[in-house]
Formats: sequence, structure tokens, C-alpha cells
Amino acid sequence: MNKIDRIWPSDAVGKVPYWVYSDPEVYAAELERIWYGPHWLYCALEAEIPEVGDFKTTTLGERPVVVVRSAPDEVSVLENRCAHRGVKFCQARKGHVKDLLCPYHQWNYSLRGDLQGVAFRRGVRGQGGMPADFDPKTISLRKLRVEVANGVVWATFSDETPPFRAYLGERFWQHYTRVYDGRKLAILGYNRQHIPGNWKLMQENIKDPYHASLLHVFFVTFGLFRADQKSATEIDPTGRHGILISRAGRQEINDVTSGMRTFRSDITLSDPRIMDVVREFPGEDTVGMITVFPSVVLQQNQNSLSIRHIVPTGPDGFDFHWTHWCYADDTPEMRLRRTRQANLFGPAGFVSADDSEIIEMGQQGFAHSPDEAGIVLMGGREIESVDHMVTEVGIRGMYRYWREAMGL
Amino acid sequence: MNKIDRIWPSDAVGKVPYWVYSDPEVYAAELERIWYGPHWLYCALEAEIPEVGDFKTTTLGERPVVVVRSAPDEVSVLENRCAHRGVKFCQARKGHVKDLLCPYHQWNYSLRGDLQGVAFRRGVRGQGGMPADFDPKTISLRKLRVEVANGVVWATFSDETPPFRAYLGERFWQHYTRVYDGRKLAILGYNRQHIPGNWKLMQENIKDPYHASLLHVFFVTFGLFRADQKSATEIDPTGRHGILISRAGRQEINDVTSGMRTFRSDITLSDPRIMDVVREFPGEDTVGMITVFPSVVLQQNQNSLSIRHIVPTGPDGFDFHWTHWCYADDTPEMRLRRTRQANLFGPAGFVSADDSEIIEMGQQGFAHSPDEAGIVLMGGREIESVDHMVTEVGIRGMYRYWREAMGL
Amino acid sequence: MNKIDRIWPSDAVGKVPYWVYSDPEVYAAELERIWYGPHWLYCALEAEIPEVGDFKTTTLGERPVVVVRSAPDEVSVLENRCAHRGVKFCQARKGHVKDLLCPYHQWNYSLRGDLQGVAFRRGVRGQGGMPADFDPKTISLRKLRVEVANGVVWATFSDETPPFRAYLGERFWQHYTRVYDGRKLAILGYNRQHIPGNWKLMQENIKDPYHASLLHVFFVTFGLFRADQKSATEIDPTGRHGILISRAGRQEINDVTSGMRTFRSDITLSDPRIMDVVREFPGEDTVGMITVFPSVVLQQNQNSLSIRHIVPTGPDGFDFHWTHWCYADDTPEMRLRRTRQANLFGPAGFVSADDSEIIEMGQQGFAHSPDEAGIVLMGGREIESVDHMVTEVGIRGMYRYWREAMGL
Amino acid sequence: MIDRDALRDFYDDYYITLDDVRLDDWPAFFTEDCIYRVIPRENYEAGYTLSTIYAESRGMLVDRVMGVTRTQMYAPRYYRRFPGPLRIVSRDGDSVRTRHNLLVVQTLIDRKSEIVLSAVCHDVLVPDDGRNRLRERIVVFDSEMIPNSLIYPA
Amino acid sequence: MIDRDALRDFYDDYYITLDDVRLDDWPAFFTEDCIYRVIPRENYEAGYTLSTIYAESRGMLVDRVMGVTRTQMYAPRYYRRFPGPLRIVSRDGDSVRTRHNLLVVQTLIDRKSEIVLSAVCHDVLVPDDGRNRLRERIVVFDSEMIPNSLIYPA
Amino acid sequence: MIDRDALRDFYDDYYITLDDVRLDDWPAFFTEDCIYRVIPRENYEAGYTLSTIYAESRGMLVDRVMGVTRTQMYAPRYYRRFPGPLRIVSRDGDSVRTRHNLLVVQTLIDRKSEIVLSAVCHDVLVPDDGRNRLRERIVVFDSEMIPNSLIYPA
Ligand code: FES
Ligand code: FES
Ligand code: FES
Ligand SMILES: [Fe+3]
Ligand SMILES: [Fe+3]
Ligand SMILES: [Fe+3]
Repeated sequence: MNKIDRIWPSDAVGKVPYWVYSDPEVYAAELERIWYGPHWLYCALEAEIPEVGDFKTTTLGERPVVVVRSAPDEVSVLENRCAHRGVKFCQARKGHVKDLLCPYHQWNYSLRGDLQGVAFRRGVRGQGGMPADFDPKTISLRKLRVEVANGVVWATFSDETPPFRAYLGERFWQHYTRVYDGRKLAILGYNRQHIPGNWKLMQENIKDPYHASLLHVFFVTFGLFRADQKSATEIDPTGRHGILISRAGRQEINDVTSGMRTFRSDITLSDPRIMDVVREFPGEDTVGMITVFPSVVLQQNQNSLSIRHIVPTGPDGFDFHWTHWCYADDTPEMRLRRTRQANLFGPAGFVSADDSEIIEMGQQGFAHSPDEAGIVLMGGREIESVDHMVTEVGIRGMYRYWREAMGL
Repeated sequence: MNKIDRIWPSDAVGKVPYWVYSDPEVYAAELERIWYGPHWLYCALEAEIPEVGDFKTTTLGERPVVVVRSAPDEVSVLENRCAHRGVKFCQARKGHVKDLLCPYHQWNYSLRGDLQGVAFRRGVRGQGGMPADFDPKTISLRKLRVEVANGVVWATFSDETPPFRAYLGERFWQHYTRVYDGRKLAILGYNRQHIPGNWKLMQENIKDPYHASLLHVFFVTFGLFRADQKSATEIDPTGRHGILISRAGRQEINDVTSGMRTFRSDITLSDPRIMDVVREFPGEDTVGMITVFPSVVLQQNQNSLSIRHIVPTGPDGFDFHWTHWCYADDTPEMRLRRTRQANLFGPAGFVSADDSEIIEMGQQGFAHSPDEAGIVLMGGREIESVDHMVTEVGIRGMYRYWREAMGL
Repeated sequence: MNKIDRIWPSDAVGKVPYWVYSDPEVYAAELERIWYGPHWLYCALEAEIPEVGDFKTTTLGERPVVVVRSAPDEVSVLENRCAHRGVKFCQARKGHVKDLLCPYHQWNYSLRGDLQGVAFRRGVRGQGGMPADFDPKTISLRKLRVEVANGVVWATFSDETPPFRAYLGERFWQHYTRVYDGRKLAILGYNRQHIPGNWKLMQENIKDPYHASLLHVFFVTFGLFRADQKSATEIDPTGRHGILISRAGRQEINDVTSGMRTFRSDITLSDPRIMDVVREFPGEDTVGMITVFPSVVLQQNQNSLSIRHIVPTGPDGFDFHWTHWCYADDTPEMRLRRTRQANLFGPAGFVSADDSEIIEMGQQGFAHSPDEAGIVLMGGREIESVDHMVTEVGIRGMYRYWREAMGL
Repeated sequence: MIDRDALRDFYDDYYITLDDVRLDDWPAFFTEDCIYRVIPRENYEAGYTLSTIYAESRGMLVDRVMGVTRTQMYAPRYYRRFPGPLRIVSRDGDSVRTRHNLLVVQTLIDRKSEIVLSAVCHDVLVPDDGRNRLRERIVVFDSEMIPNSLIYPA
Repeated sequence: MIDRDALRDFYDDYYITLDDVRLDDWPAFFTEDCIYRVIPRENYEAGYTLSTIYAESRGMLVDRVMGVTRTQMYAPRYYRRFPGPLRIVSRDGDSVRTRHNLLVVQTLIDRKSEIVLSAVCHDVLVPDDGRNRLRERIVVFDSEMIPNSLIYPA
Repeated sequence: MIDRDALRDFYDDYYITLDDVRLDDWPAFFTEDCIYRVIPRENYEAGYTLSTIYAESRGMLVDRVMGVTRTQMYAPRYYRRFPGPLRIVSRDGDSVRTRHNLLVVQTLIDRKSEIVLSAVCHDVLVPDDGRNRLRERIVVFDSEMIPNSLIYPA
């Protein structure tokens, strides 16, 4: 890989240079050091592959993989690249198989990725075949390390990655298990969109509570997420993970909202069922948005639960896959409630469309000024958790970690 | 920026190597040294933003900017990139605002680009906010130097750029003011097309009267621009600017036209109103096509007036924005005449479509032969103004200057 | 050109690293050293340009050329790039001309590419014109070396390329002349598709008989090409060219087919006319698929005859142009038979669509793992012709030659 | 009974209203208790309820319009809708079930026009105080990867 | 009165004539004193008169054809037109005002097919010595950035 | 005689059958001795017989379906067909010759929707034991460079 000759600004904590979003060399290094490095990447929900032989295909970083239930209590994550001549042999999004078969020459793999059949290995009628020193036992699909944590499948390309719970850290393990509490999950459905902006902008967006009170008129007006509400912005010790916590308020004019351009006291809902929220988690908090670096956002917003998967496609864009889910034992009413609240999220979401648009507008703004830098001073230069949302600490934390991981 | 290891041909004046049109390193250097260097770039017509608060967005080189009337007699040109985290905050083509507001966190700027409002700067209920050393007065949108010359708004990224009149030079200031004479202008409308060829090919095209008599059957046949007519090809002392001057003739067979493949004596117009030209400028000349390096073509062709704005999008293409205009006090008849004559120009122009097509065909021809070179010897090797159109002097002049500016 | 710092795997013959398919530097070197180097490239069938003045445009590597009959017994292949300023002057696929004229400034070339007319060379009415030292006789379109071999037009950019027959080698000249036997050819028609995979994958595909018995259910089931049939896989002494020879069998269950996942004993054709094959070539062989490195596949499969032309468009894709042909003296029945059998081939071919899909799936699989390698050990490590199809020798041979040619 | 001419006129009005971005007039094309969804084909075929846009009443459509016009932030764009031939699937009393394909083409500033949705619409129309209205409209779109946001309704 | 069948036949003829590039037959679809414009939506909505193609008479359409066939230089290409449902907007005496969307797809040599125009057509038809003709046709296109040239009429 | 309503219903059925990938039902839209071809415009205009898909009988269409469903290997994809207005070209006895444009839009997994074919269809329909069928269908496509494979019929 070419050497990266970029200099970080002198205000190391308060500024983020724009070349991090557009430099192809930096992006190539991110794939190696972050995506294929010591980090856990989101793969799937167990609910998507309940039976042995059920599989799902997805992409980690830029590499296609197959996520398959290889035993009742085992999930295997294998590179979707045949060991023979590299074909992405599995093309379906989902399915059920007995074994993994590459169509080109029918090399055949067990659900664990071990090569178990090589067509014509012994030749045909004494002709051809593989040489004596060819040993199928030494060949397999590339297998990733896998952990299944309360219904969610995680994988990593690296041997150095700590166990998933340690990767999150105790505090974030608590946040994680608040929603992923071991109950069986079920799929509500998917949304998929391509966002033409650097992948880190999505991580920033969900680590940035500062914008929520200002960009999202819907949130602000109906008090779903607003600066005057009890809230917290936490990061893990490394700074790479974050969570935004908040407690819903009302559509009220007060000392804070009165000063907000985005607060609309005159807007009302003709059918307020979208705001029909029920409390289902311990505590008063109504929003818990977790960013697990680098690949995913875990959304709990009112009763809407989703996993938002980031698949980078270059320095200037990423595919964004939304998996909305519910608990397997949800009542029909609860499923309907979650489906209804999903109107706030996704490519047409009352709130999320603001974010996907702003990310594109960000890339448009700085793509041609790589040597300028953004300012992340809200809440000062501290890098530690705080009990409010008037801060950019989550972003400062992520870049402190990013520089370590990237050696920049 | 990587060093460019390209060698110019030995016939320094008579040849132009094809790598100037396709090498990404060369293109990157052009952005820095030419587009963001000591050159005036076309922004807008004052007529597009008559009132204080009126704005227009456009792109200079590859950078988005906002062109806004910041005072009755002042136009500001500001990078469309929020000082906070770089968002291209202004997305509309045109509009009217009281201030410039970024939607992401509502940082607020005066029409001059000064930061005048930072949401939650003091925090919310004592929490968060910007640190003590944060001084909004030191922060603004990037402001470009601006000059308004007889209704046309120009801007430059560089402090070294001489005043606009000096940039043109006296002689070209005269050419410029022949049409931009201080009268109030009005907008007739726009055309926009993407031309898949290097941006310099458009500058060359309008600096090249040699082709006009040969490529453009319409011009030739109806005598609008033809080699047998009185004409001139002028360049400024630096060689970067040029003008083609010509005097319309008739559809006549003579010593010159008789030898022209493109002269069609048998073609007639069923409705000749498109040729209903009136004389409106001092002197006999009917065509004055000015190229102001690097960003624009100023068209006066018969009664059709337009500004053709070049926005490069890479080594192999550019967006081409046409602004057709008239004088504010034009009669309805005159506006109609200009609208009618516009059929010669633009993406569907009887004449201009030949040029946009030929530019694409040029890029297709040499893109894969960067080490070959084109020949620009028509009219010899001289680089000085001449009183005819059988020359490529304008191109020779541009590349003499381009090599200086690029240090190549 | 930048230096390529890639290391070939230690198992030099048995493995092919994936960077050969995706590295832009490698691709750039391939254009220079292979496509524009000492190799014959397919241009056209003489039948496409029977009369003097008939021309066809095509692309060799990435360079556009004009293939024109410049004399009753002479075909000229000229770069489609005007010597003046590089315009791809000829835009039609096919046509008939008296001379070659560039529309931009009407420089005019003979059918052999010699510059024979420069508009306004002597100026107009004593003004302008070309300088004294301008000598048209020294200027021409770039002319390629051309050979016409039994109705097929070949060209090369290099002076070192041996004569075409020597380039093929005696053995392959015999294979070539088995079908291209000197009889007059006629055009049946074209198919054109863009395949998003590296160009070498197509060469590999047709040098790889191993896959045919496994991927192509249609071939296998109806016995058109199957491992239990008499066959041969030959390469030329350099390893760059290859041929797959086979003798059709029947839809029978035997020791081999019984073990084939892709053999479907239950499938029958409702209208078997597609299998109505007649023997027309000497010998028993029913299939002869020749790969002439690097640009073309010569197909003789049953009675279906085509030339498949590879036009690379970058490391990750190529345009694939199919020219189906017949003998000029074919009966209407025979033409119909060939047209009918063409259903097996092309973008919608019962068989070929499998291949174009598998090539895309290959690129998808390894594009993001350049440092991994594919295995080509079927049939051992030998690199010599064999009389069966259970081998990857053709691929091993091609890469042995490719490394020589590339100096890697 | 809603005859072919009435259906033709209904859809002409419907699509012209949207193409002209007269969003405030849009909810009136639906019954008070309508079901409206824009849903990925993937979800629809799997029986998943999750929709990209989902409404259970005319009121929710009014709220959707409020969102697009009052609360959401997005880059300016044009949508243009190209409906295919209309199929009458079945009639049940005075209601009629129809189906047609829909291509939605979007254009953003300085960009070429592009396909944003390739979809099929499954509708149910009924006479409803004096005019015809949609009691149900399910827009099932093939498009696997939406070019960023979906702003206007289909 | 020009009824629906007559309109259908008129537009079938009109678009087939253009798709088949029988340009010489095209001006006859217009009245002698017709207005024809192909105009960017941006100009149309701003009230700007500038059009990408502008004609004030059948003669100017004849001249446009002359340009395309005799004087202009351009790479070969195919255009194919996909008109949407036809809306009858109003009738005034024997003239009828119609509206429909139009998608124009172009294909250049060795390239994939692409959208060149996404537009809406505002037409006025009248009976004119023995046949129906366009007295006015305004093609308002969304497309913000034309892929190089616009050669053939819409 | 096959009237307009019958034609409309025929093509509605035809395209819905293909859009819904009910391929086994597709051959029945053709007569036993039908001619079906999907052919590049380039070949068609040059008089070349070579077609991208070619069938001389309903049996060959059945075999084509067998290929797509039983023998071929390809990545999953959606096709959606957008036919343009139908033109009745001529009638000959009880057969009718029609023509219409056809836009085929494809969507692959994780990709944006794209045009796969921009074409014109020249058809001949006849009544054939109790229903209408295609005796001939020639799909002439402009598309110069197919995005890899053409899997499903048009
Ligand atoms: S590439 Fe998979 S079996 Fe050969
Ligand atoms: S990016 Fe503009 S206010 Fe934050
Ligand atoms: S470029 Fe060909 S004549 Fe000038
Ligand atoms: Fe947000
Ligand atoms: Fe010109
Ligand atoms: Fe094959």
C-alpha cells in the first residue's frame, strides 16, 4: 500500500481534516486497518438463518461473505470466494442449502467452509485430475472468526480482535443487552439505500446529538429528541463506540424550544398514531442509539428497532442496509406499532432522510477542499461521556481512536 | 500533489501533446494552479441577483460557491461549505435569503459570509456549548475576491490575481466593453449540457476560427462566419485570452466558397427569420467571440448574446452552462430575435452541437494515445494577433501561457 | 509507466494471483506490452468490407481504428485519430467512402491513411496557411501492420510481431485453416455485450474445458461437450493460444454422467431442431474452440461459427463483440441451421450466458482480495497439449506466456 | 361501477397532481381509512410488513405531506412518473382492483435524469362520497438500492 | 371535434414518424403558424423564453430538419420515445389542449441505453385542412444536464 | 376480428405473465408455428438473420423456458416491462399486425435499476383455438451494448 502523506491539523482534537473523507489512499488503508483489522463487523440476525443450512449473503467492508448456520448452535461466516478460482459462488440474498457449491467447477464445501468435493479430482477414465500433492484438507473458504451475541451475528477478519464483549466494553455491553437481552428476535423487513458520502459521516451523524435538535424539525417539534430533554452522550474508553440516550418530551414552548428555529408550535399530526409509543425497556429513556465502530448503528428509538449496516463502496459512498426487527413474541399490535414508527426512519424517513441528505451535502461541500478541516469543538475538547446532548464528544472520540488504528 | 513527469514535444509551439487532456495528475495540477490560482472566474450576471439577499449557486473549478448580493452595491462570492463541518449548505440554484443558514447545526452567516450565530454556543441550561477559546469572529465561510464588471460578476481564489481590467488587458477590456457596455442586462434563459471532453477543448474550439469555415455548414452556407469574410483573430499579450471577430457575408459562390466542401449553394431556409439580424454594436463586425481564460466564453454572434460557463468535472469532461441574456431595455421584438437566433447555439444548436460533438470525438480519439501530439501550425508558429481566421494562433497562445502557469 | 510491485506466488505454475485482474497499473502495462505489443489483434472479416472504400470501425485494446479496403486486394487498418488534432473522425460502424475526411478541419486522407489534403494549407487570399516547413508527405494516420488470413483481417501495432502464420504456429495454423479454409465468408449478424470482468477471464474461460462439463447443464445433458467424450486440449508452444476439441456424444447415463450433478436425464427438447447438427468439417470433431491471444475467440461449435472479439475497457470489464458468420455458398437451410444454433451462444445463449455470468461473479469474488490467488492444478503442473478435457493446462500456459510478455 | 374511462381520468389526475407537486391535493385521492404503502419487493414477497412509506389513513398521508413540506430537509429535485398500461384485476361490488407498472424518474440539479423507482402498483378503488378514491394502494418496487433518499410519494 | 381515437392515432403516427427518423414527414404534423419549443423546466417555470429548440412556424421545423439532415455533424445514435398517458386538458372550439409525459431514451454506438429527456408535453391540436395538426407543442424537460447534444426533435 | 379491447387484454396478460416470471405460461401466448426473435436493430436493419433469441415454434419457446428454469446459471434479477402505446399497423383476414415500443428495466441485487432493453415490437396476432395468440413477434432493440446477459424474454 502506498504511504499516506497527510498531516493532521495542529488542533488535534478540535479539528478533522477533510482528506479523511475523500483520499483514496486513506480509504484503502481504512479497509486494511479498520474493516479487515481488529474490529467486529455486523453480519446478520440469527433470526434470518434459523435452520441449519439457512444462509444469508452480505458484504463486510468490500468483501462478500456468506453467513450460514452450520450447526444448530453454530453460525459460520465465510468469504464468498471460491478457493478454486475466486468466484463469488453464492448470489442469492438468502436461501437454504445442504452444502456450498460453486457453479463454475462444482467445488463443494461443507457449511463450515471446508472443501469436501473437487469435481474430477481423480480425473475421468484415468485422464487428468489433480496432482498427487493436492490436498483438499489444506483448502477451504476463508473462515472468519464469529461471535453470536444475543441474536446478533458478528465476525472479524483479524485474530487480534478481543472477544466481542470486551470489544464493546462492560458499559456498552450493558447498553447493548438493554435491547438485545436474549429474547428471540424476528424480522420486520429491510430498507436499502446508497448514500453518496464517506462511510464515517454516518458514524459521525449518530454520534452527534448536537444536530438532532437543530436539523430534525420532526424530532424537535414533537419532542422525540430535543436538547431540553434529559439525555446523555456516552463513549467507550477507546472512543470508537458511542450511544445517544434521551427521554422524550412534549411539544411545548419553553426556554429552550422558544429559541429554536426548527421548533414549530403550529404543526400537528392529523393521525397521531405514529406517536403512540409504549414503554418497553427498563428505565425512563426512550431513545438509545448505539454506534458500534465501524460497521453498524443499533437503533432503539421509541418502539422502532433496527440495525443499520454500513457497506463502504469507495471514499465517497456507502450502501446502507436497514434491518427492522421485533421480538418474536411481540403482539400483532406491537408489530404494527413498530412498522408504523418506521416511517420516521429509512430512505423516506421523516427524520432519517434529513440525515442521508445532509451526508450527501457534506461530501459535496468538502470533497474538493481536502486540506481544509471541520470543527468539532461543541462541548469543548474533552473526550469523555456527558449527561447532555450539546456536544460533539462522540466524534472527537472516534477520530482519536481512528488515528490510533490508522497510525496517522 | 504528485510530481508530473511529462515531456513537452520538441516543436514547442507547433504541437500539443495529448496527455494535457487525459492525465489525472495534470488535471489535479490545473485545478490548483489555474482554477484556484491567479485567474478570474465567471460567477454570475448581476441581473440574476438584483436585490440584497438574492443568491445564486454555481461551481468554480470543482468547488461549489454561493454568489449573493450582500449590499445594494456589493456582491459576495462565498464557498458553499459550512465552516463547521463542511456541508454544502445552500442547495437551491437561486433564491432570496436574509442570512445564510446551514441546516445541519444551524450555524448562521451574514450575507458577507461572517459567522454570526452558533447554535447552543453557550450550551443549554448550563450544559455543553463551545469552549472559551472559540471565537466566532475568527471564523467565516471562505470569501473569494470579487469584481463586478459592467453587470458581470467575477471571482478569484488567489490574492495575486491582478484587477479584472488588468487581467483582461486594455485591448480586451475594449472588446469586453463593446458588448458589456454598462447597460443593464436581463436573463433570457439557460441551457446546460455535459460535454465528455477535456475542458480546454472548449477553450480551443472558440480560439480556433480555422474550423468554423469547415465544420459548420450552417455558418458557411449562410455566410455568418466564413473564411472569405473580413475577420480577425486576436489574443492578449499573455496568450490566454482570445477573440474571434468577423463580418457576415452572403450565401454567394466565390473563389473561396467554390472550393469549400461545406458550402451548400442549394440549401435555403423555409423561414429565414432566424437570419433577421439587426446591427446593434458600433462598427461593422457581426461576430465577437471572446474566450476569457479559463472559465468562460463570451458570445456575441449576430444578435445572440450568451455567456458559456465551463465547469470541469475531471480530465475527460465538463459541465457547460449557457446563460443567454439581453439588454434590460430591449424591445419585445429584440428579445424575440435573440430567442430565435439562439437556435444556432446550445446543445441543440445548428452550429454549437457540431462543436460539442467534435469535442467528444476529440477526447475519444486521443484519450488512449497520451504520448502522441496534435499539430497547431495553421498560420505558422507566430503568436500574435492577425486580421484573418486562417490560423491556430489562439491555441498556440493558450498553451504558451498554460505551460507558464503550470510550470511545465 | 509506474513500476509494478507485485510478487507472483511461489507455486508459479499452479497459482494465479488475483491482482492480475484488478490492478490498474497491471492493466496499463497490459495495454502497452500486450495489446499494443508484438501480438496480432482481430479486426474484421473481409466479408464486411468487400468493395474498395468499404470501411468498418472497431477498437483494438482501447484504441479506435478504421478498417478499410484500400485496394481490391488490400485492407488498411488505421488509427481513428486525425493527425491534425486527434479527432476520432470516423463515427459510423460501417460505410463506404472515397477518402477519409475529418469533419473538424477537413483534413483529408487516402484510404491508405496518407494525408492528401489540408484545408487552407496555402491560406485564403494570401492570408494564413501552413508554414513552409509543413510537409504533408511526412504526415499520415497511424498505420498498423495488417495481414489478411483466409478472410480474416488481423493487425498489430508492433514491428516485432512475427508473420501471422508464425504467430499462430504451424499446429494452430492447421486448426485455424480447418474452418478458415479459404472459402468466401458471409455475415450472419452481431451480438454485443459488456461483461464486467477482467478481459483475461474470457480467455481463461475458453481455455478451460474443465468447467464445460460442470457449469453447462445444456452441454452436459445433450452431450454437446462433456468430459466422457473424446476430446483434446491443445496449446501452442508459447502457451498463449489454445484450442478445445471435442466430439459430441448423446444424452446417455454412463459411468461419468451418472456422477454429474449437472446431467439431467429428465430434460428433453420440445423442438429438437436446435440439435439438428450436420457434419461439415473433416474428421469426427464437432467442437473446435480456438483462443488467439489476446483479442479473440474463434468458435466452431457444431454448425455455429462465430468470432468473439474482446475489447478491454479497464481492469474490471470488457466489451464483447460477437460476429456470427457462414460460408458465402451456404444453402438457405445451412444458414437457418447456424442461426438456430446461435441460441446456444451470445448474451442470451443457453450456454454462453452461463459464462458471461460466471465471469462477472469471478470479478465480484476476488476484486477485493488482490493478494489471494486462484488454483490451476487440474491436470497437474504440466504445460503441454493433452487428449482430454480434465485439465487447466490452457490457463497455465497463458500465464506462463503472460509473465514473459509482461516481464513479471 | 367505476368504468375504464373513470379509471383513466382518475390516474391522469393522480399522477399529474404528483408530477406537479401539488402535494396538498394528494391525500384526497384516498379514502379516510385507506392503506398506502411503498414497499421493497423483497419485503413484499417475504411477507414482511415493513414499508419504506406506510400509512393507515388519509390523515397519515396528510402528515406525510406535512413532513415533506414543513419538517423535512432535502436537496431540490424533480420526480416524473411513467405509469404503464392499467390492468383491471377484479371487481368486488362497487370496488375495483387494478394493477399497473410505474417508472419514476428523478432529476437533481446538475445531474442527468435517473430511475429512482421501478415498481408495480396494486390498487383498490371505490366510489366515496361523490368521487372515486383509493382504498388501498401498494407500490411494490424492484429497486434494490435507492439513490439516497425517497422524498416524494409514488 | 378531435376525439380520443383521433388523438391516439395522431400521437401514434407522430412518435412512430420520429422513432423511425422519417424527419421529412415531421413538420406536416404542425400547422403552418405553429409554435414548437423544447425548453428546460427551469426556464419554463421562471418565465424565461429561451428554449433549447424553438420554432415559430412549420417552415422553421422544415429548417430544423434541414439542419439535422444536411448541415449538422454528430455521432450516429438512436432515439426512442416513450409517451405516458394522454390527458385532455381542455377544449376550445375545435381545438383541444392535451398533456402527457415523455421519456426519450438514446443509444449511442457501443454504449448502454440512457435517458436523454424526461419531459412533459403541453400540446394544442386543431383540425387543419383535412387532418389534425399541432398548433402548439411545448416540451418541458426536467433533465438538468443533457448528455452532450440534443440532435433529434421530441 | 381482434378488436382493441382484446389487444389491450392480450398484452396486459402477456406482460404481467412475464413481469411475474410465470415463464411456464409464456409459450401459450404464441401459436404452435410461431416466429419469435429478439434481435439487435443493427442486424434487423442490415437484413441479417442472427438474433439474440430466436425461435421457430412454440416448442422452442418451451425449450427456452426450460433453459432459463432448468439449465442456465445466472445471478438473480428482476425485469420489469414498460410497453408504449399500441399501434394497429394492418389487418389481414382475422390476423392483426401491431407495433409498440418496449422499455425493459432490470434490477440486480444491491444495484440501482437500469435499462436493459430499449426496443420496438413488431407483432402479428391471430385467433387460435379459442384465444388470441402471437403468430409472430420481432423485438428489435436499440441497445448496442447489453449489460452482460439477457436472461428473461421480452
Ligand atoms: S471457481 Fe469455483 S469451482 Fe472453479
Ligand atoms: S455543518 Fe453546518 S452547522 Fe454543522
Ligand atoms: S482535427 Fe481533424 S482536421 Fe482538425
Ligand atoms: Fe439525525
Ligand atoms: Fe465552432
Ligand atoms: Fe463455458
